[in-house]
Amino acid sequence: MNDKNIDDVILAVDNISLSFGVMKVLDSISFDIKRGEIRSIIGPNGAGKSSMLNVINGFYHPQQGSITFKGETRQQMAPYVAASHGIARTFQNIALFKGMSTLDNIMTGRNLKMKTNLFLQALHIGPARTEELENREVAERIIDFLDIQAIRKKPVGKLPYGLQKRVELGRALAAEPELLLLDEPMAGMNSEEKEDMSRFIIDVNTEFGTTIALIEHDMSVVMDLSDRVLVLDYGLQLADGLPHEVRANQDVIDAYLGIPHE
Amino acid sequence: MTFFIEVVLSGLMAGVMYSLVALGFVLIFKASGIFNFAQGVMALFAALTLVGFMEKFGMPVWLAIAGTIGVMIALAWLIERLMLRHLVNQEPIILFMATIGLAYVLEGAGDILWGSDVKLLDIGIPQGASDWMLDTFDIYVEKLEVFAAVTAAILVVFLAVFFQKTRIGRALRAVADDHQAALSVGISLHTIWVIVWSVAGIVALVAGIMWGSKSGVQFSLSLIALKALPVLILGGFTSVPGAIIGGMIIGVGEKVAEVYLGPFVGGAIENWFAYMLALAFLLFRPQGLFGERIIERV
Amino acid sequence: MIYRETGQFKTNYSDDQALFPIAQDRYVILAVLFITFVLVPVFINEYWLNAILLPFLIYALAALGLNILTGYCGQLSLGTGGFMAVGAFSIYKLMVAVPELGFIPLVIISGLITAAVGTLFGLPSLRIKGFYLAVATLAAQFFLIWLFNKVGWFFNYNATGMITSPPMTLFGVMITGPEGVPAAKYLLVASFVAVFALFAKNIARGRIGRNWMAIRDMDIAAELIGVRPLLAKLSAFAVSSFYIGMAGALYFSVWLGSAEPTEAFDINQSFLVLFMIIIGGLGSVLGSLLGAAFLVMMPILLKNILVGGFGTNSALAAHIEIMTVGALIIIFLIVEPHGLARLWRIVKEKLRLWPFPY
Amino acid sequence: MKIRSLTKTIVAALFAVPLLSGIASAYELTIPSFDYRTGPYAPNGIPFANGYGDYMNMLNARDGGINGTKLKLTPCETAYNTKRGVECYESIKNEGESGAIAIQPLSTGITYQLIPKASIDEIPIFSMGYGRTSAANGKVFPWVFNFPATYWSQATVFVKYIAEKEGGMDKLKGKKIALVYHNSAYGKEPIRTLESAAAKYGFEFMALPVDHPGQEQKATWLQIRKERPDWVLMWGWGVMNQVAIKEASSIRYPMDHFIGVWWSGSENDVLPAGDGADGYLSGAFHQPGDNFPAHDDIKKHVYDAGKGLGDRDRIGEVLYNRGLVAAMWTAEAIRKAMEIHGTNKVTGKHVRDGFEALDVDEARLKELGLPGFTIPVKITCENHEGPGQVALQQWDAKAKKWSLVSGFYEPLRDITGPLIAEDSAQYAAENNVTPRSCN
Repeated sequence: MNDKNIDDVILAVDNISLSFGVMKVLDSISFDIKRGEIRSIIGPNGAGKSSMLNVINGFYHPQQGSITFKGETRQQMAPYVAASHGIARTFQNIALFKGMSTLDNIMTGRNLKMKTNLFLQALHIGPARTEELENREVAERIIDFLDIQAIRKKPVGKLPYGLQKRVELGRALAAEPELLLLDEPMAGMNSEEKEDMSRFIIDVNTEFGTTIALIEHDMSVVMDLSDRVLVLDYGLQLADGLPHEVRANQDVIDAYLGIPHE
Repeated sequence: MTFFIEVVLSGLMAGVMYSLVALGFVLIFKASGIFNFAQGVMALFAALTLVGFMEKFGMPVWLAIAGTIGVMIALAWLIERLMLRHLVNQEPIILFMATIGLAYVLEGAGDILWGSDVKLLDIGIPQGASDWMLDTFDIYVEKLEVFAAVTAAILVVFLAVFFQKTRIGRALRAVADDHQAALSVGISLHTIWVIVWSVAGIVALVAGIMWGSKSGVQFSLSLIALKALPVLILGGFTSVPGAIIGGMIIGVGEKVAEVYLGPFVGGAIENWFAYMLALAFLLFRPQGLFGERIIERV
Repeated sequence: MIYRETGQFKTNYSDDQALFPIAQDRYVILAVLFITFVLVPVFINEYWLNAILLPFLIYALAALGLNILTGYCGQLSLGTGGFMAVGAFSIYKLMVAVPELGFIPLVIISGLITAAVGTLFGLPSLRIKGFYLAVATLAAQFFLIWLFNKVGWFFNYNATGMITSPPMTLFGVMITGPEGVPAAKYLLVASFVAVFALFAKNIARGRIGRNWMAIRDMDIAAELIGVRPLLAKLSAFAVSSFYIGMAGALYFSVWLGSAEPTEAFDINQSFLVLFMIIIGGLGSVLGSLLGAAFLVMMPILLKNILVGGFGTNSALAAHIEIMTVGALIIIFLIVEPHGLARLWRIVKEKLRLWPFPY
Repeated sequence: MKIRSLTKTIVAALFAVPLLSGIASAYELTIPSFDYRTGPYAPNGIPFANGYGDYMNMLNARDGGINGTKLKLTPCETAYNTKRGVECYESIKNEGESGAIAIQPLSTGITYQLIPKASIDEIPIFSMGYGRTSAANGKVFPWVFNFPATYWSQATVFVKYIAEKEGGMDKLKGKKIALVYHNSAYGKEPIRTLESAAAKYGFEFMALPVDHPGQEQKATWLQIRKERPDWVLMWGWGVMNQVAIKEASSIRYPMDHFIGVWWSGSENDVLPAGDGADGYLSGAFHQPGDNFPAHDDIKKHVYDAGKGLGDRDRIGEVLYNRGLVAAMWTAEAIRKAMEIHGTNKVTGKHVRDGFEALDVDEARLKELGLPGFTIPVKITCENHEGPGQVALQQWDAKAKKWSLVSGFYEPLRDITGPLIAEDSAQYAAENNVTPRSCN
C-alpha cells in the first residue's frame, strides 16, 4: 500500500464536541483522513465511534468544532450535502430498504447521479430511459464486483445477514464516493465472511482508490487493513497513529485491548 | 364576561366527553400499538346492548350494565381469538385496517341485534341545565356533562392505579415497550390483549352511556370517534392524562373559536378547527403533548 | 395454461427492464386491453356503466394516487375525500368558465390544482409521522369540505351549494350530463386509468419511485445516501394529489353529474380509497386496480345475492352486507396482508413451476 | 385458488344483475322505494319507507292494485348515500315490464343527481317537499314534482306565523330570528329566502350551521343564549334534531318560539328531550295519528295478513304518515295517467302526465279514506309545487303526540317567486335547457 500517495488530506476533523443534553458523546476530537488511506476508528462500545461518523456525514450536528472536507470547512452540513460531496456510508445495524430488491437498493445509491425529471420518467422515454440503462450497467458492475448476481431481484429483507451487509456496501459504492464510512461492516460475521468483506474493502480501496473510514471491533482485521488508527474512549481521543504505534500505546492497552471484546 | 366563562366551561365539559372516547383509543394503543378505529362503534354497540337489555328484557339498570360489561368482555375475547391472534407482528397500518373491518362488523351486528331506531337511554343520570348555576350565576352548565366529567375523573384515577399498582397493569405497560418483556412478566400476550380490549370495551360503555343519554342511542353515536381523534393526537396516543388534558384543550379551543371566530367566517368551524389546533401542536411536538419522545438513531 | 419464462433469455438490460419481461404477461395485457377497449364498449349498458364500471375506474385512479403516497412513499393519508373535492370543484368552475379549453385539458388542470393543494397540506409530513400524520391529514379533509360548503364562489352562489356538471362534448360526443354516451364516458375514463396507470408504473420503477420507497423503508438511511426527504415527500404528495384530483374531477363530472361537498366527499371516501389500496396491495399499481374492483363490486354482488337471490329484505341485506365486507377485510388481512396483488403474484409463481410444483 | 374463486364470484355478479330484472307474468307497475334503513339517518328513513310501502301493499291487497293492475313495490337501500342511490336507480329504472313508474328519491343528494337523468329516462321524480326547490318551475323541470310545498314556501310560512303571533307583519321589524341548520345543501335551502324576507320586513336574521352529525351543539346554543333571538327556526336532520331540542330546553328557550322544518318534527326528534320538548313546533302538510279509514285498511289488509313492514303500534307516526301521503299522491298520479292515456299499462312517461294533471281535492281524499288528512293538491304545467301551503304542528309532551295547531298558510309568493325564477334560470343556463311553453 506504500505505492499510493497519502499526502493530501481529504477530511480534517477539528476539535469536534457533541453532546446530547448532559451526556457528552464526543469531546474535542481532532484528526484527519488522507486521500486513499484506510483509516480505522476503534474503541469500546459507547466510545462515540458511530457518533463520529454521524457527525462526519452530517446526521448529528456538533456543538463545537469544524469539519474540513475537500478544502471546504463547515461547522456542520446537511446529510444531503455530505452525500452529494461524495461521502457514503454503511451502518452498524443494517439500514437497507427492506421492501426493495437488491438491484433497487443499489440503484437508489445511484440517485445522486441521476437527473431526469418526473415527466420524462413518467413517459419513460429518451433521456430517462437511457439514464436508467446507463446506471443499471454501473449497478450491475457493482453486483458482479460483490458477486451477488444471484440475489439481484430478491427483496433484501429476506436475505441472510452477511449478504445484507454486502448489499449495503454495494449501495454505498453505487454513489461512487470519495470517502466511504464503514460502521462495523463485519459485526456478527463468521471468519470466512469476514475474509470476503476484508477483501472487498481492500479491493475498493485499491481498485477504485476510495478513501475509507472504518469502525471495527476485530483488532486483527483492523491491524491488517488500516493505514492509520484512531482510538476513542468515552468521547475522548485516546490515541492516533500507525497500527503498530497504537498497538504499543499503553493507554490503549489499558483502556481497550485489556478488555476482552466479543 | 360571564358569557366567556360559560363558553370555556362548556368547552371543558365537551372536551371531557371527547376524552371519554379518546381514553379507549389510548388504552389499546398503549398496550398493543393498535390504532383501534372501532372504538366509536364499540361505544355504540355497548350502548345498544345496554338499552336492549333494559328494554327488551326489562332488566334493572345495574343488571343491564353488568350484563353489558359481560358482553364487552366476551367481545374482547372474540376479537383476540378471531382477529388479533392472527395478526401478531403485522404492520400498524394492517392492524388499523383490521379494526376498521371490525367496526363494520360491529355496526352491522348492532343494527341486526337491536334495530336502527333512536333509543332513549335513561339510567337516572341527571340531565338538563343546572338550575342553581343558571339562577345564581346565569351560567349554563349541563348536569349530564358535569356527571360525565366526574366519571371521567374517577375513570382516570382508576386506570392510573390499574397501570401503576397492579401486576397486570405493569404487564400492560411492558407490552407497550416490547412483547418479550411482557412475557417475562409471566402473562401471555393473548391474555393481556383480552384484558386491555375488555377495559377499552368498558370505557366504551361509559362513553356510550354518556353520549347515549345526551342524544339517544343511534348509529350517529359511532361517529364521535372522529371527535376523539384530534384529542388523541394532541394528548399523545400513549398517555391517559394526555387524553383528558388534550380533550379539554380541544374542547375549549373549538368552542371559543366557534363562538368568537365562527360568526365572521360562516360558522361550523368547530370540526376542522379542532384538527388544525391539534396539527399546530404537532408541529412543535410531533409525538403529541404527553406522548413518548421519538429518538432517531442509526 | 402455459406460463413459463424458461427459454426467455434477456440479452440486454433494456429487455430486462421492460414493463412485462415475460412474454405471457404481454399477451395477457394485450388481451386485457382488447377486452377493455373493444369488447366492453360494444356490450356496455347504463347499469354496468354507472353502477360498476365508472365507479371502479374512477376509484382505481384515486387508489393509484393514494398508493403513490401511502404505498410507495409510506405517508399515511386520510385526506383523499378532501382532495377529490378539490378536483371536482376545480373542474366545475372550469367547465362553467372556460369550456372551450376542451374536457381532457380541464381534467388535467383540475389535477394540477389539486396537486398544488396537496403539496401544501403535505408540508407537515416533514415533521409528523405515522398515525399522527394520518390524523393531521384529516385536518385537510375537514377544512377543504368546510371551505367548499361555505364559500359561495366555489358553487357559483347557488342556493344550496350543490354543483351540477354542465353537459360537455369530446370530439363531438356528449361525455358529461345525462345525455352522455355510455361507451364514450367509459372509454374516456378507461383511457385515463390505463394511461396514468402506465405513468405510475414508470415513475415507480425509476429514480423517483426508488427514492419514495427508500423514504418509506428507512427515511434516515435514505437521507444519508442523498435522498432529500423534502423533495421526495412533497413530490409524492404532489403526484398523488394530481391523480386523486383527476379522479375527483371525473367522479363529479362524468359519473355523479352533481355533488354536494359534505356528502359526496366526506371522510368515508378517504377510508374507502384507503381500504382499496390495502386490500389491493400497498406499493402496487395492479393492486390499486384490484382493490378498487373488489370494493366496488363486492357490496353490489352481495346485495344482488341477498336481495335478488334470497329475497332478503333490503335493510337486513344492507346490514349483512356491511358485516360481510368488514369480515372480508379482516380475513384478507389475515390471509394475505400484502393484498390481492401479492396473491396474484403467488399464483403466477405457482404457474411458473406448473406442472412440477417443486 | 382464491383468485379463481374470486373471479367466479365476480362473473356471478355479472349475471346476477340481468337475472334480477325478472320476467313479470302479468303486467305490474314497478314502484321503486328508495329507503334508508341503515346509516345515521335510518331512524327517519324507516318509518317513511314503512308508510310508503304499507300503503302500496294495501292497495294491492284491498283493490288488487290500481284499476286492477298490481303494484310491484321494489325497495332499494340507499343508506341516504348518493353513490348507492345511483346503483339503486340504474338497477330499478328498467325493472319489470313497466320500468320504474315514479321515483321518490328521499334524499337531496340523490334528487339533484337524478334530476337531469329523469327527462332522458322518462321517469318522473316526485321529491315531495324536498330536493331542488326551483324544480317548482315546471317549465324548466317538466319531469320533477316537489308539491305540496317547497322549503322556501315553508320558510316564508314560518315568517308569516311569527308575524301573526307578534301581531302583524309590521311587528316583525326589529325582531331577531335565528336559523339553526344542518350544514349541507338541504340545510342551506331556506337561508336565501329568509334573508330576503329579513330585508323586506326588517327583522334581524342570524344563521347558525351545525355540522353532520351534530351531537355536539354547545357552541350553537350558547350563541343563541347570548343573542337571545325572539324566534328560532331549525332545518335539522337525524341526531341533530334531538340534540338541538334538548339544548333548547336546557337553556330554557321558550319551546313555542322554536319551529322546525317538517323533517325536524317527528316523534324521534322530541322524545329524547322528554317534557322539555313540550310546545315545540314544526312544519307539516298532513295530519299525524292513525285514526283515518286508510290506516284501518292498512291494519286490516296488510298487518293482519302479517305483511306489515314495521311495528303495528308505530302506524300513524309523523314520518309514517309522510310516507303514506307520498304513496297516496303517487298512486293518484298513476290512476290519473291511466285515465288520460286510457290504458292500464302505463309507464313513467304516462305517469309524468298523471302528475301534471294531478288534482286531489277534499272529496277525493274522503274517497281515499283520508278525509282532511292533507291539503288539496292541484298540479299544472308551470307549477309543480302545487298549493305551496304549510301548516304547523305542535308537540304535547304529556300526551306524547303531535297535533296540527294551525290552518294552512299561503306562502309569501312575492319572495319565493323571484328566487325560484332566478335559480331555475341559472340551472337552465348552465345545462342549456330551453324552458318549454305551457300554453
